[in-house]
Amino acid sequence: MSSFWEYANPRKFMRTTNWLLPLVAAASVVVTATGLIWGFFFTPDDFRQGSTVKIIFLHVPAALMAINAWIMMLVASLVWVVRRHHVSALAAKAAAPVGLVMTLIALFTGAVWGQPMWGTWWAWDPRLTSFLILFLFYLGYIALWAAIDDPDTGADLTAVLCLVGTVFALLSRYAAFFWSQGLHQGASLSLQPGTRVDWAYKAPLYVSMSGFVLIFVALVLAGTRTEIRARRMKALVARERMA
Amino acid sequence: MIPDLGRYASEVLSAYVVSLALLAGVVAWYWLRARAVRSQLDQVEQRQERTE
Amino acid sequence: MEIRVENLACARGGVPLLDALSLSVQPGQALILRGPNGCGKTTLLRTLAGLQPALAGSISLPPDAIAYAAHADGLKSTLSVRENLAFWAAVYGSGGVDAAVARMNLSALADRAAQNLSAGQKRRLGLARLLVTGRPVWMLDEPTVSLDAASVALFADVVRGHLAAGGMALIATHIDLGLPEAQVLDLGPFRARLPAPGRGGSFDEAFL
Amino acid sequence: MIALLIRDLRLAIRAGGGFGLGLAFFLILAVLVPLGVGPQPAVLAAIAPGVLWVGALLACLLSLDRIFALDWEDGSLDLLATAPIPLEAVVTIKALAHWITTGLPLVLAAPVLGVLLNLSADAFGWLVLSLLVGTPALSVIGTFGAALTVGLKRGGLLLSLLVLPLYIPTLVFGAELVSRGAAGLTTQTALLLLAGITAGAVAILPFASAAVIRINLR
Repeated sequence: MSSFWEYANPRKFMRTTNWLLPLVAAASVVVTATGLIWGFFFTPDDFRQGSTVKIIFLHVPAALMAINAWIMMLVASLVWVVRRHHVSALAAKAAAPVGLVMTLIALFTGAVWGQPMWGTWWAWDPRLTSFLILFLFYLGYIALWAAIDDPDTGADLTAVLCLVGTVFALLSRYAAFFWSQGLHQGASLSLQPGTRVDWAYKAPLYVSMSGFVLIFVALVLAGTRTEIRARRMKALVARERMA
Repeated sequence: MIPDLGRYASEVLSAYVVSLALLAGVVAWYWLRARAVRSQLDQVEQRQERTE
Repeated sequence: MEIRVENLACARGGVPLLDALSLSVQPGQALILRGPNGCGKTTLLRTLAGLQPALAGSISLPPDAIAYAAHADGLKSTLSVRENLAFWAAVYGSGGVDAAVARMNLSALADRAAQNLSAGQKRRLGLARLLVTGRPVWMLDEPTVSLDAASVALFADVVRGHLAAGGMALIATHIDLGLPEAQVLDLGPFRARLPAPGRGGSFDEAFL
Repeated sequence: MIALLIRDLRLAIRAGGGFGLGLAFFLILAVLVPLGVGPQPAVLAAIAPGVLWVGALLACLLSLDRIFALDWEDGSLDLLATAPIPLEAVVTIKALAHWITTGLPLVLAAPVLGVLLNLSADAFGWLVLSLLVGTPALSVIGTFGAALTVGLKRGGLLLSLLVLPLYIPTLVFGAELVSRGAAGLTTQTALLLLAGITAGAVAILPFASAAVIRINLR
């Protein structure tokens, strides 16, 4: 199999994703649909939470994807800084909006899920707060990309921002937990995935998780292709002006 | 066919509706941008072919 | 103690400008870079000064030898002439502020704030900064812009003094400097040809 | 390097705006909050630590874009980059100059404004300590943000969008330290964490800022 560095050349990446993208897109629709339908229609109500437990099929995958998207952007930024691998820089840029939306979904579903228990639409629960902070980091990252016109300077600056931002995102997450000791609430309702959830829920949960991963991959591939085309257009126009 | 969602029906439904709307929104955004950039690129490429 | 550049290629904003450029400057010599506007004179100077990575080729320079002067003089308008020079002298760890002020005959303006100087006087202060740095290699980008004839002659004289002392100068300009003994290098022939589509290398080619 | 610090301080004094801007903003905020929230002492006392810390943070933010913008416009950033002192040192000195001209005055003014906001008596010591330990981090992180946006057209807004999330840990631990000090709880963990973040930021961020400046000078 050709090595990962072969894909530095956008041409090869475009050829490969020509057939890969439709496959992943179709798979993402199918898997996510089955996961959500299975979770929504065919799971019993939880004896304590009632039907709100059905929200975990949205919240947990979205929350995981929000974090994994940032990790993917971090890795892509490192690959760009170390190896000047164009496609990874553009993939990082393409991944940011998906991460942003996943964070939004995680925030909204988390707030709605906690609402019956906290009695309010928004409670400064440390987990939700750290997603709110992650949302700000995504916003800053996308805004920085948009503000810079030279693509390579943009890739470099956003890569550095991603590296520094990751450290501060982790610190902020810790700070949010430290800061919320005042607001103590039962740990039973844990938003963390994979806690004492019996099998009837775990199965659809894993399915919708993989569905969300596929959605992320499909959108990133599509986004990267668009970024490559935009870069190609910019290069052609630059060459035209130079001629 | 809709399961009895009990007391929190509105919460569960709103969570699903909003989430799916957000997902549809981001997919649409990627799709529209892809189409716009592709058409601009084709335009530039045709212009280049004519001048070469 | 000489500058040697082999097969240098440099780009601006991802677009390659110069290609396969070689030059060398011996102590006591000056090299004037000529060429139409936007052909890469400034880009070449910035690459040699280390502000910008070269795309290809090698640059060998004596270490810690470069004094770079760009279009903008880098003068702080609220500081006086002497304070500006004293700052740069402290940064470069060398003295000679009064000598530089005298050399560029700015003595009368020594204590005037830089904002109250005319464009020509500011330019002379920028050149005085070069004297203060005590660096053997001068890299100047359009040094004589907005200078009157007398000041240009003064500048040429200062450069001649610098060369006599074993220094070197690389000057990018399209105005006549009055330095007949300087070598001239026209950057025209080194213009990067349009990159053939698909060739790897600089950033944008990967996308062509 | 000291010459650069002296030059920057002299420029800040001569420009006049340097000292006053941050302080004036901090004072105005400390006056506006009670007007907005109402004069009840109990309410003010409860929110005083947070308001003072957010005020200090925003005051720092205000003067960040001036750190590199002036040197970028008159070309001295290019000259500094080719000068013998390393860019990392230049960036650290710039952060130090920003801290002296903006951070330090905030630390000195905070107790006075604490009185305005009816801060409880035994919190004043903690307030000054937390600001003293926290504001250097604000300056160094701010310098990183300023470096990121130095060449951009409307960089000011983007600068605050980039820098504020990075300020969150310092804000949380700083304000927490003051409110725990006010309530007489154990303040050791908050202080250690605040100091740890500042130490880490001061040690590592200049390298990131210098790298970003080099990228922007390209």
